[in-house]
Amino acid sequence: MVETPPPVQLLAPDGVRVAHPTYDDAVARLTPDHLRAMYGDMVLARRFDTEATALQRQGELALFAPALGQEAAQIGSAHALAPQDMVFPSYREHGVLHTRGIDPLDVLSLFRGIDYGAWDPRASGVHLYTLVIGSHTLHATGYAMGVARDGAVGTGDPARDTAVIAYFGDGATSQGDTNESLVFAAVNDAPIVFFCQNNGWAISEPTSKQSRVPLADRGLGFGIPTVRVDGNDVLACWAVTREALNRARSGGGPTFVEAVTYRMGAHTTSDDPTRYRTSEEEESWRRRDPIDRLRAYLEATGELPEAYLASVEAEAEALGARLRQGVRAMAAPDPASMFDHVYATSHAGVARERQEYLASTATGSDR
Amino acid sequence: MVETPPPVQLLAPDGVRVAHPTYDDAVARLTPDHLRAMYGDMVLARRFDTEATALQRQGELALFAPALGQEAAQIGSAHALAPQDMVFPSYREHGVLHTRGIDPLDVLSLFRGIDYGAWDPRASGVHLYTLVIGSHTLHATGYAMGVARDGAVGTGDPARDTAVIAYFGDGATSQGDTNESLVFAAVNDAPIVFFCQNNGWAISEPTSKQSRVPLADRGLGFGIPTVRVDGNDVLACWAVTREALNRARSGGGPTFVEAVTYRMGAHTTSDDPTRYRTSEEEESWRRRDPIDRLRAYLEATGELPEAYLASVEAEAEALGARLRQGVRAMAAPDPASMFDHVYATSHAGVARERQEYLASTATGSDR
Amino acid sequence: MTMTQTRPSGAAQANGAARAGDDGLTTLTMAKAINLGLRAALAADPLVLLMGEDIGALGGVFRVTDGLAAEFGTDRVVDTPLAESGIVGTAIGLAMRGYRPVCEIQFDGFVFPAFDQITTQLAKMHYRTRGKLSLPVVIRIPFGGGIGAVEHHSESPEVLFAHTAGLRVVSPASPADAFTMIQEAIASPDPVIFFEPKGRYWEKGQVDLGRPYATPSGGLDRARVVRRGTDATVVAYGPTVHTALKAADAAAAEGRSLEVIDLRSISPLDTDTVAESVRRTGRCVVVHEAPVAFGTGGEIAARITEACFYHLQAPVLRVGGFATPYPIARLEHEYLPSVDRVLDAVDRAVGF
Amino acid sequence: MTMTQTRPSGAAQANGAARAGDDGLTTLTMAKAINLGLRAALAADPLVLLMGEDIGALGGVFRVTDGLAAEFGTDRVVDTPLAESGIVGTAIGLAMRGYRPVCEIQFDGFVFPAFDQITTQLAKMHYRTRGKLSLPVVIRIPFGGGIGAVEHHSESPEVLFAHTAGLRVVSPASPADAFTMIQEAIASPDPVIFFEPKGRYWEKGQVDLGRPYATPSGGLDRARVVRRGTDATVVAYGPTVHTALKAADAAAAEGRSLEVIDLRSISPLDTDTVAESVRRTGRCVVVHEAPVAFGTGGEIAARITEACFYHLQAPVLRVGGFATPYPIARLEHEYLPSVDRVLDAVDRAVGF
Ligand SMILES: Cc1ncc(C[n+]2csc(CCOP(=O)(O)OP(=O)(O)O)c2C)c(N)n1
Ligand SMILES: Cc1ncc(C[n+]2csc(CCOP(=O)(O)OP(=O)(O)O)c2C)c(N)n1
Ligand SMILES: [Mg+2]
Ligand SMILES: [Mg+2]
Repeated sequence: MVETPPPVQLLAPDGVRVAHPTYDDAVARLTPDHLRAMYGDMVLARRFDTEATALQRQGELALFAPALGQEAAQIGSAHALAPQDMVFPSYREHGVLHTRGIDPLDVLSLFRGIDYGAWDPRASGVHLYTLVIGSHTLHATGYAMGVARDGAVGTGDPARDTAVIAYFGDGATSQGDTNESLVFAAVNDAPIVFFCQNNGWAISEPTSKQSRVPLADRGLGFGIPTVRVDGNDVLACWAVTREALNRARSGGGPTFVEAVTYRMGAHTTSDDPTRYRTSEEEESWRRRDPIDRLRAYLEATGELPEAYLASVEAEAEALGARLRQGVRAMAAPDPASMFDHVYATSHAGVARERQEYLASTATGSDR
Repeated sequence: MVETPPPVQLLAPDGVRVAHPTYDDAVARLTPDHLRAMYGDMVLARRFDTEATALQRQGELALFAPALGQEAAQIGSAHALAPQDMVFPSYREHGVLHTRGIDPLDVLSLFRGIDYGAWDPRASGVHLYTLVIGSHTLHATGYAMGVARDGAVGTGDPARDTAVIAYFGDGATSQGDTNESLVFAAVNDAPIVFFCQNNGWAISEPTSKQSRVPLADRGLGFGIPTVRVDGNDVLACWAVTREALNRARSGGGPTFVEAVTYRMGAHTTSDDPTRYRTSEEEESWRRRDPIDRLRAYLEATGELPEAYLASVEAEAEALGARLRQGVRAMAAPDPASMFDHVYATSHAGVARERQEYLASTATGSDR
Repeated sequence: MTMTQTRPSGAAQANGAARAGDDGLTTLTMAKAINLGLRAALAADPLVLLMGEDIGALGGVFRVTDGLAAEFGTDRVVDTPLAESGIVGTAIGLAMRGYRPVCEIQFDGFVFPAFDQITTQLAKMHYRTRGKLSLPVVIRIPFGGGIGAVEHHSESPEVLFAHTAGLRVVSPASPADAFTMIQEAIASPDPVIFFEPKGRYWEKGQVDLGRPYATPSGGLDRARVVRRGTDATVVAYGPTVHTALKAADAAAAEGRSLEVIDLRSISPLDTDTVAESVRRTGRCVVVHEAPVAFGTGGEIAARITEACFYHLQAPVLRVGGFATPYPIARLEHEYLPSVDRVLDAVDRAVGF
Repeated sequence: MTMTQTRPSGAAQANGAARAGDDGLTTLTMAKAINLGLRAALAADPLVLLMGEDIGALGGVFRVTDGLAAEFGTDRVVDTPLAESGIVGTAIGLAMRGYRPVCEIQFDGFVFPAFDQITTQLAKMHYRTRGKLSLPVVIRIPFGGGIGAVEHHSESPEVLFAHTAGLRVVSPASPADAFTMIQEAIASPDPVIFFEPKGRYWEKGQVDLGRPYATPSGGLDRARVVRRGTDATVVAYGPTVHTALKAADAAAAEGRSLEVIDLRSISPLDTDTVAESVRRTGRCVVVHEAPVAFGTGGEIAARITEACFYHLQAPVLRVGGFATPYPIARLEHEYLPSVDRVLDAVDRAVGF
């Protein structure tokens, strides 16, 4: 059997820096500003979660899927991306989207049921959320094969060399598609990072229902180099992802990353975790909170001045206000838009039904 | 990356016995009779191939998929089975079926296009051939889960403890289903042996189109113990499979076996391998012929008397005659049988169409 | 992504103890009726086995299997890995070994990864073994819309299975039928695709819990006239039976008499019951949530037109989803067949 | 398992050099016509990419891609791993990156592992991105029976795709159409499921190779009246057009005049062309190889009955496969719609 090494950790849960021969050099080059940017992004990502959850409770959203607890995995990995890189998220990567500059109101349009997530995949470098578990790992792999075809790897030009990252959960590793994506990525040396956020649960099922061995082993079975990382350690997530992305960009092919983290909240606002897990477990993970960890480190190194904290807090407040207002102000969609964009060119079947629909609403029903 | 050990080999290509710490004990217990039985089965399996190929050329079969060159992998593994074990073959396991006592004419009914392979899966302990690549690996896993549920593993009673074996090719390892079967088998500790005959080709695609690393690594990624075995060495295939089946029967869970062999013939009688591979490659494998290898060993140990060889030859002749006669004598199917067994209980849609069909054939068309 | 669609009150009711009234009937939600049907099957036959995602401790995202893992053990109510092809594929293997697996697909839109196993394997096994093997596998699929869900959670793919020979495709429309039909489906030696109208999970009806665990496919393939009428026949199944009945109420208020048929079974189609009705009424409207284009309504229309050509005063009309993907939740009520759209179709049929 | 279905002579013809006659037309098999259409697309647009199992060195099990890997390189004619979901899923990703992938599914029966990617992803992407992304992916599927094949090699699953909004579903019936339509399909910004009637691969017809690489969906969605007639309209597509034409010949000998329509496109359906015809003839028979039950014929019948109610002298009748799995090869000719079965249906329509 495979000997899985322990997860890469650069910050202990109490915020103390742990040395690591492979990654110390990279971390040394991180400026305090950069570290604070990660901290701020984690705080904002969490605020987004809190606000969206509240908005759901108030009936403004039909549903919400919180990323609470996964901030380090998401913000750390996303901070390693270059502008030209392409992200294929699952449906819980709000922190990644935030880091990529996507309007959080676009994300909430999905949960309000008025759009599918309205951001532009090309402009933002982030594909729309995919709700069918695992399907998007193949899209990411195909896109990465296209990147390689375009000659956008291994040129040595950091503005040109491109990588792809696919986010998915522990549950997703059981799907055929996810495994096929490993097959295609491996034989095509595709410039892709498979970033598995093992948050301990697939709705009510613990990871042990998907695998008896660490998920990191999975990559190895396909000949894909693998790293296991402490998913609540934002430094480690950044460093490990950076290395994997660099390998991809330089033509070194795919990497499989397992980030060991925890879904601190419910699966979605419709879920009730008390039915399947203990509060002790939740509590033990609360003590490994990713934000607290970086905060402790920055405080210990004296890099978290009051003024900065205040500005982050203000930014978070502004975000909250913007979300509360923005969601309520979202325009109701035009019913006839239902018939738009089924095809890029005209289709007689859709055209006829649209016409019939418009006729029926124009004349109005007599009932 | 994984360090794949070299394939287990107990007989060198020239028939010289190679020592192996793990398997020597088991092999020592093989009697000359048993070795000869394996030899005879390989010869008969090859004769079946030759005859069926000839029958296809004569137009008696619509198609045939030869197993030429894979006799050791099939006969060796099948000789390790207990009567109560269950086999899930792909579509090329004629040697396995022969060893299990299935009437070879049943197999040819499929290739003649008059049946789906007429043997009884329950009575024979062999499921029908599955033509959709990979699908049956899940059936095998589910069946094995059922075996465990029935308490038919780990009782210590050799007549009761049961294992399942699933045969599939190198190409099949890329299918989602095959990988999902590894997931389900692993988490359920299912008593199953995944027996991958890596015969070098999936129709025209070499194994390198499916994986950059040995297929044996695949099992490890799912936490399943793996063995790589020389697939042209019948002793090694027997010993390795026996060990894996024993593990399964005793409650030790699944094993993944990669048998490295070669498809010496065409994919099917419709295929033309000259379009995609060299005769040098074919020639180099001909020198590793599995039957020659065991024959050399038995001759060297003086265990292959003329009389035995003559009796095998006579048996092969009889098989050939039986096939030639039997295939030609196969009754044409009754057209109305097309409507039988769509459902186990009556279905109005089928009943109506059957009736209409019978009415139209009864009155006869006036054309 | 998945929503656990429990309206707080509904969930409470679904979990409420079932107690029969004086007439032997108990008022239950459809979710609870299915729950009790599954429970009866588990209790009656040790070979019955539930498998799916989150059906154990959680009791399923709709709580349809609530309490069953606690009662029968996680060995009989099995949380599987997250892989639908694996669920159906291993269920086939379990059925070959003698078990009667009941698979839950969490939502309609997630059945497609299992589509190959269902169409090429499950549906054909009895046929290709010439009857030597039967696969008594039930696949439960909560289907249809109207619950305000996100993408892939409101699909109606029933025609894809009805077109595939070897499968039975059924859908209950009431708690009473749900309780009986799930047991009949489990008892059936044939594979059954069991479509549960999730938008009706929390509607209540009276159920006779005294009916024993069913014998093979008693009435699983029979349509039922659920309301008598004379002016037109409205054919529906699953979630739209309710809509059709409401339309019939509204029509009655306008002096028009609609006959409503609950198909219950889509494959086989009970065309006799429909044809008998249409011969009386002369008009037929088919209502389903799935897109009209190439949907089940086409088959019904073609078949009924053949059977009732000289009785039809108007073509069979169809009301259903449009030829678009299922729309965003905020627009689903424009997409789903409504009472108004049914009545408009009846008007068109009458005025043809 | 797969058969490489080359009849020796047919293969030789398919590989024969194409040389135009004096009229600018070249006689080609359909397999060769598709081959040359693919070749034209590869030559015209560097973003066009073929991917599938065994399409490179082997040239595909039907030799439809014969010579293309040699001419354009194995980078543009790509042998993929053996995984259909992976083929379609990575094609989607490649299309997102700007490529125009043309996937080959080796046989109809092997498209189901890719069904999820096709229905939940490929079909919906343009819609859910509100038009921001188009996925110009073509999925070529050799379909239908009549070639004496083993299980899963003779299926006609077209209705499953036609029911799914967002896909175009087409099928050529002649070499000329095959040459043009494959190019139009590749040029289309929409995903196209391209069903190739494999039983007609080796039939020959005249092709105008001078027609340039197509502009988006010129006539990809138009039906064509391929034979004029007055007594009944026979609607067919793909492999059954040939059958319909032979039936029309036979009917003509008996003094009956059949109009034959080649639908060419199944989604969208060109109902105008069919309705115009049926209004003239008053009778309609639909012929396809797929099972009649819940097949495309139901949609056509329902739609045409609606459009032509007062013109129809008889119900629209359907001729097709039975509600059974595709049978063993030795019986397939009892299952497939034959000239006789078409004529019987016409008789029934006329005598209704
Ligand atoms: C194909 C498919 N099956 C089932 C579901 C329902 N579902 C949504 S999320 C989920 C669990 C996913 O777990 P994991 O992959 O670990 O991601 P997480 O939610 O923990 O981020 C399930 C079963 C789905 N969306 N898609
Ligand atoms: C799902 C599916 N896709 C494609 C095919 C067509 N096909 C039949 S055999 C084959 C190659 C199989 O290769 P491998 O698994 O190595 O088995 P082998 O034929 O070498 O024994 C292919 C592509 C199929 N039968 N099923
Ligand atoms: Mg998870
Ligand atoms: Mg092979």
